[in-house]
Amino acid sequence: MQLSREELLRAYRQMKTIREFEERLHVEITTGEIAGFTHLYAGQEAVAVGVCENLNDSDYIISTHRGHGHCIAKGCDVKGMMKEIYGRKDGLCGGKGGSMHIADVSKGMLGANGIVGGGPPIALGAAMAAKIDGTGAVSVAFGGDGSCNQGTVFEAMNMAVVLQSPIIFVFENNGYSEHTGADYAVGSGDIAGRAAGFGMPAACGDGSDFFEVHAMTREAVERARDGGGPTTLEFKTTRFFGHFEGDPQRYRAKDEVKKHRETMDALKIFRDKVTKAKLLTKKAMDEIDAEVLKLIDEAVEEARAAPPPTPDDLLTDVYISYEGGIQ
Amino acid sequence: MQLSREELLRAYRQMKTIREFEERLHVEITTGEIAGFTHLYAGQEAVAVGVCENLNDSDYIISTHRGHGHCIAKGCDVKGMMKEIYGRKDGLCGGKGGSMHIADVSKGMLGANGIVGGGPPIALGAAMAAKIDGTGAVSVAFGGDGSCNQGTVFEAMNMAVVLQSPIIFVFENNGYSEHTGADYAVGSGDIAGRAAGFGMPAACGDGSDFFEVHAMTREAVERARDGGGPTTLEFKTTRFFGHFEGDPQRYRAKDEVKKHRETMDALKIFRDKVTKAKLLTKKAMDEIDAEVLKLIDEAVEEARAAPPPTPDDLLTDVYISYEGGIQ
Amino acid sequence: MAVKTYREALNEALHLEFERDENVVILGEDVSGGAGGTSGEREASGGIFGVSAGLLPRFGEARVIDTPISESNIVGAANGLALAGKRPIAELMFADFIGVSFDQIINQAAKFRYMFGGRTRCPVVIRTTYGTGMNAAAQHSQALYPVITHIPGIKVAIPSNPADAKGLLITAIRDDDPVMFFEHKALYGKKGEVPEGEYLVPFGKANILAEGDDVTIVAIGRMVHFAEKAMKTLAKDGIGVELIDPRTTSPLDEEAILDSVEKTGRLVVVDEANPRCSVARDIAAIVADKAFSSLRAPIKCVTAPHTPVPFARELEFAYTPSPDKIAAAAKATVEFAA
Amino acid sequence: MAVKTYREALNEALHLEFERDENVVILGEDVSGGAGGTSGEREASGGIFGVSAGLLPRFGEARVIDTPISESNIVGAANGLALAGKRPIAELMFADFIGVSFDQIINQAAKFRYMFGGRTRCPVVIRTTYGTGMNAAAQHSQALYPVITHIPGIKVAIPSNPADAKGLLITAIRDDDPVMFFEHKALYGKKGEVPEGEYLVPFGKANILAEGDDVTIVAIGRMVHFAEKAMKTLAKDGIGVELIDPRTTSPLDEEAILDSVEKTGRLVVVDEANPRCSVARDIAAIVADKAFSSLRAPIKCVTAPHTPVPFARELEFAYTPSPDKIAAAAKATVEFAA
Ligand SMILES: Cc1ncc(C[n+]2csc(CCOP(=O)(O)OP(=O)(O)O)c2C)c(N)n1
Ligand SMILES: Cc1ncc(C[n+]2csc(CCOP(=O)(O)OP(=O)(O)O)c2C)c(N)n1
Ligand SMILES: [Mg+2]
Ligand SMILES: [Mg+2]
Repeated sequence: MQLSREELLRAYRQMKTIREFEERLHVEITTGEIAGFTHLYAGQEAVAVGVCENLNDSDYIISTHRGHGHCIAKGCDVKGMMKEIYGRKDGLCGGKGGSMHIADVSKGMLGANGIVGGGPPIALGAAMAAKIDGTGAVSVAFGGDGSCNQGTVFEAMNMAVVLQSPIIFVFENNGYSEHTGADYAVGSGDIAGRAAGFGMPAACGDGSDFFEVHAMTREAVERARDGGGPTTLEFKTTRFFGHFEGDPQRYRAKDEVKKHRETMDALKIFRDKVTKAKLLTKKAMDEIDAEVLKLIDEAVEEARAAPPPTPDDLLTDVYISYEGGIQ
Repeated sequence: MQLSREELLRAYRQMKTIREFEERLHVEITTGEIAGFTHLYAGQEAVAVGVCENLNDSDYIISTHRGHGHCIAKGCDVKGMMKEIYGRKDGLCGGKGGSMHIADVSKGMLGANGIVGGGPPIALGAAMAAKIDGTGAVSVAFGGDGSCNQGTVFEAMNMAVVLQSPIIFVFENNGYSEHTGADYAVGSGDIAGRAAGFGMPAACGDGSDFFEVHAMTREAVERARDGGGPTTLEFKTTRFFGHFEGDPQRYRAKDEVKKHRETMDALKIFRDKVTKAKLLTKKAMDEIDAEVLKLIDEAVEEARAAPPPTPDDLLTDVYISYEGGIQ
Repeated sequence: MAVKTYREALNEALHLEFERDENVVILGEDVSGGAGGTSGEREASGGIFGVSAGLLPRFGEARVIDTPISESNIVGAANGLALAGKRPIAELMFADFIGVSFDQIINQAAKFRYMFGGRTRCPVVIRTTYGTGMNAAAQHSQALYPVITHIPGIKVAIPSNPADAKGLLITAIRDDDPVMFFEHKALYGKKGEVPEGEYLVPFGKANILAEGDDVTIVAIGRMVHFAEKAMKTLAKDGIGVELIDPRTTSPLDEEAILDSVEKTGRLVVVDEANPRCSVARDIAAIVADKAFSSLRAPIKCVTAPHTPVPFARELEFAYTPSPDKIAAAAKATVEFAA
Repeated sequence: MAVKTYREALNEALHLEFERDENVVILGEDVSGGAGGTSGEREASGGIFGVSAGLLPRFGEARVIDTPISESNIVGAANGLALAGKRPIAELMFADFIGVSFDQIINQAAKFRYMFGGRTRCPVVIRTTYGTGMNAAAQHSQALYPVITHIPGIKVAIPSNPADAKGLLITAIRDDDPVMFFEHKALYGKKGEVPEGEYLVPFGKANILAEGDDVTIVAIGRMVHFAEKAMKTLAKDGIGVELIDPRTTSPLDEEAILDSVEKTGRLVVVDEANPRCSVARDIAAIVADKAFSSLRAPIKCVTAPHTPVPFARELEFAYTPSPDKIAAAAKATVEFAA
C-alpha cells in the first residue's frame, strides 16, 4: 500500500519527535532535575510509529517501562508527557506516574507499565471488549525480547488464540533485557517462531525500517479487524542508549551503538528511502526537524517552569469514592 | 529396548495398584469417611508407570492435584498414602496434606500440588540441582492438558531450554480441564507442537499404551542424563471418573467413559500385548491382581482403623525452628 | 422477602446486573463450563460452585467467557475490559489463586487510577471463594483477604449472609473502583431472607447485628455466624454483646466500631485468617489508637493460628476459630480486672 | 571492625557463604549480567544494585545463574533446588515483583513442610529490594513485607544497617526454613561498622538501639534511621525514647517490645508500608492485648497513607513517614491526658 505524502510527513514527524524527545532527555537527566528511572526509546522509533500509524484513537495499545515512543506514536501530548517526566502537577498523570506510567486512555493508550509482562493480559482484555462490542478496534501489546519470557505473555497468546481476539503482540527485539542478551534468554532464539507454535500467524521483520514495520502491521491489523484473530510480530531493532539512564553497558561491544547508529537509524533509513523514491524532499523534512526541535525545547522549558504537585494531591485519585476517606 | 520379565511384572503391578487404589476410593468416598477434594487417576495408569519405570529413587518427579498414580508409580508407600487420604496421624504427611499434597521427598516424589502449573518450576529447580551436582539425575514434571496454559509452565519450558536442564515435561492430555475441553482451551490444539516452538524435542504418544510411553520416555531420559537438555512429551489419555468425585460430567458424551473403558484401558492393552507376545502369562498377572486387591483391602482397613491427628499436631511442622514459637 | 441460599442470592445478583447493563461480562474457568468437550451441552457447570449458572444460556458466549487455566490473564483481561469501558467480573475459583494472579490485582487494577493521575477508571470485580470448612487443605482454604485489604486502590467485600451477598455484589458491580469479592465456600448453602429486585448494600457501612453493653465483637464473613453462637452462650452468663459485621474491610466502617467500643469498653475481633497482619489486628490497632480512653480490657483477637490450613477434619476444626473460643475471649475481656 | 556500606556488607555475606558451603547458589535476572550480549564481558553487572558482584568470576556459572525474566520460575526453581538439597538464593529485583511470583512464595515454599507433614525442608532465601527514596513510583517502591509476614511458613528479615545486613543474611542462608529478605534500596549506600568474618544475627531477637523511659518506638528497616532522628528531636524536649528494631518481623520478638512498653507505657510503631493490615498495626494489636495494663496512652502507628507510591519528589516525600511525623506521634503519646 502506497502512503500519501501527508501520511509520510506525519510518520516522519512522529519518529523525529520521539528521537529528539529522547536525545534531549538524555541530556537533561544529567542536570539531576528528573527523578526516578528513565528508559529511553531512541533507536526503536520505526517500530512504535510503523505500528501506530495503522491505528486510530479507538484502537488500543499498551506499552512497557520503555514507553515514551509508544506514547508519542499513539498521540499523547508531548508537553504533557515532558511535564509528567519532570513530576509536575499538570503532567499527563499529575506527576503521580512518571516516565514508567504515562497513559492517556482517551487516546487508547492504556499506559506504560513498569511490570515486564504486565501489559499483554490487559491489552487482551481491551481486544476482547472491542470484539464484544463489534467496533472493529484492535489492540496492540508492545513488549521487549525480555518480556517474551514472562509467563503472563504466553498465557495471553494462548487465550487470544482461543478467543480469536483482535490483538497484535509486537515484540521489539533490541537484543537485550537489561544486561542479558536475547541470544541467551530466549531459549529458541526465535520469538516469532515460538508464537507461531501457539497457533497464530507470526513473522519477524526489520525494526529499523518504517515501511516494513508499517506493511507487516497493516496486514495484521486488517486481519484482526476482519475477525481473523491475533498475530505476533517480532521486530529486530536496537536501543541507542543504555537500559536506563546511567547504565554503563558493559554487556555491549564498545562500538556497537556507534555502528548501529550508522546502520540501523530509522530516521536515516526513512530519509534515504523517501528521498531516493522522490516521495518527500529533504527540505520538507528539514522543516519538520526544526519544528520538532522547537517543540521539544518548549516542552522542556515549560516542564521546568511548571509547578510540582502539592502534598494534598497525595491522597486523591486512589479511588473514585471511598467511604470514610483516605488516611 | 526389551523389558525383562521382572520389569514387566513390576510395571503391571504398579498399574494395577493404581487402578485398584482409585476404583476402591471411588467406592469408599461414598461412605463420607474421606474428606476434601479427591481427583482420581484411573485411566491414565500407563503414563505414570510408563514414565516412572525409567526412573530411580535419585530422580525427581512432581505431580498435580491428580497425584495418586504418580505417587504410587514413584514408590510411595500405598498404605501411608491411604492413611493420608483418610487424614490419619501416621499418613504419609501426618494427615496435614491429604489427597492433593501427598509427597515423599526421600523417594524423589516432590509432591502432589493443588496449584495447576505449580509443579513445573519446582521440577525445574530439582533438575538444575542434578545438573549442578552432576548426578545424572533427571526430573519429571507431570501436568494435564489444562496445566499447559498456565504461564508458569511456559516459563519453565523456556528456562529449561536456556539452562539445558535435565527435565521432562509430561502432559497427560485426558481431554479436559475440569469441565472444559482441551480442544477449546489449548489454542493450537497441539501441546507438543507448542513445546517444540520453545526449542526442545517434543512428541505426542498414546497414553494408554505402557510400551509407547515407556519407550518415548526412555529416549528423553537418556538424552537428559547425557546433558541433552529438556524434552516435552504429550500423551493422549482419558480419565475414567469425573474431574473430582461428585462431578456429574455433563460436558462428556453419555457413553464416552464406557467406550474409553473398552478401547483405552491401559491394563487391558498391556495384558493383550504381553500375552500375545508370550512375555507374561495370564496366571502370573492374575496372581498380581489378587495380591494388589489384598493390599488395597488392607490399606483401607488399616486407614479406617488408624487414629486421627490430635489438636497438638496443628502447631507443628510449620517451621523447623521459630523463635518464640507458633501461636 | 424470599428465603434463598447465599449461592442463589449471588446468582440472582449476577442475573439482575447482566440484565440491567449490557457492559457486564464474566470470565473465568468453567464460569459456564462445557466449552469443547463431547457432550454438546454448552453450559455444563455454571461455575464450579454453581454461582454463575444460567448466565450463558441467557446472555451468550460473548458475555459469559470460559477461559483456559490462566489466572493472570483472567484478571489481566478483566482489567483491560474495564479500561475499555466494560464492567467485567473475573472469577478466581479459590482465593489461593491470588498467588498466580497477584500482579494484575495489586500492581495493575489497584494502581491504574493513581498512576494515571485520576484520568481513568477500572471497574473490575474479582469474585473468589475463601475459607475452611471443606477440608480442602493448605492450597484451597486460605482467607487471604488481609493481603488485599493491605493494598490501596482496591476495595474488599466479604458478605456473611445471603442478603448481603446479593446487595454487596450488586454494589460491587456498579462500583467504579476495583473490588475484590470474597465468598465463603462453606456459606453457599446457607439460607436467609433476601430482598427482592434491586437491592444494594453500601460499602463501608457495618451491619450491627445485635446491640449490647458489655463487649463489642467484630466478626468477618463466616465468623459472624460463629460469633452469633458465642453470643448466645454469653447471654446465658448475662454478658451483653454488640455484634458488628463490617461487611467490607476496605473501606472499613471505623466509626461503627469506635462508637460501639466507646459504649462497651471491650473488643474482640474474630477473623478466620492467620493472625499476623490480619484484619483482626488491624481493627484492634485502630481501636487501641482512636478509642483508647474507652478501653477497659485488653483487646482480644480470635483468629486461625500461624499455620497453613491442615487437611484432616480434626485439625481443620482445631484451626478454625470456634464459637467456644470466641465466647472465652469475650468472657476474658469482661472478667478482666486492671 | 571495618566500615562498610550496606551493599558491601551483603556482598561480603554472599561471598562468605558461597565459600563456606558449596550448596549455596544464586539465581535471578542479571545476578551476574552479561550472559549473551556482544561485549564478551561475562559479569556485566553483578546485580542491578551490585549486591552479587564478584560471585560469578569466583564461583562460576553453575552456582551463579542468570535467568530470563520469569519470576515465578526464579522462585519456583529455587524451591526445587532447595527440596533437592541446595541452599538457593533467589533474587527478585524489586519487592513489587512478588506480584508475578506470589504463588511460589506463599503456596509452595511456605507450605511444603506443613503439607508434607514435616518430612521435608525448603531452605530457600528470597532476596528482594523494597521501599521509597528513588522516585521509582507505584510499581517499584512498595514495602510489601506485611503481605509476607502474614503468611505462616516463611520468615521475614528486614535489615536496617550494614552489620545486620551481613549478620541476618548469613543467618538466612543457613536457616533451614524459607526466608524472605527485604533490602532497602535507599540504604545500599549507607555506611556502618561491620564485624569481620563469620557473623550471624539471630532471627527473632530485636535490637534495642536506645533505652529510655517515656515512649517505646518500634521501627522497621529504613524507618529505624528516621526514628533515630526523631529521637534526637524528642531528647531536646526531655522525652526519653526506647528505640527497638525488630530486625525480623516473622518471627517477631514480642518479648522485647512488651517488656519495653511495660516500662514506658507508650508505643509508637513506624512502618513504611501502607497502614491497613501492616506490621505496625500487627505490633500495636499485640501490645493492646498483652501489655494493655501498662498502656498510658493510645498506640500510634506512623505509616505511609492508604495510597500507592507516587512518583513526584514532593509527593514521595509526603508519602514516606518522616522524622517529624514520628516525633509528633511520640510527643502526642507523652502529652496524652486520659
Ligand atoms: C516483572 C518484572 N521483572 C523485572 C523487571 C525489571 N526490568 C525492567 S526492564 C527489564 C528488561 C526488559 O527487557 P525487554 O523486555 O527486552 O525490554 P527493553 O528494556 O529491551 O525495552 C527488566 C528485567 C520488571 N520491571 N518487571
Ligand atoms: C492455579 C489453579 N487454577 C485452577 C485450579 C482449579 N483446578 C484444579 S484441577 C483443574 C483442571 C486441571 O486440568 P488438567 O491440567 O487437564 O488436569 P486433569 O484434571 O485433567 O488431570 C482446575 C482448573 C487450580 N487448582 N489451580
Ligand atoms: Mg530488549
Ligand atoms: Mg486434563
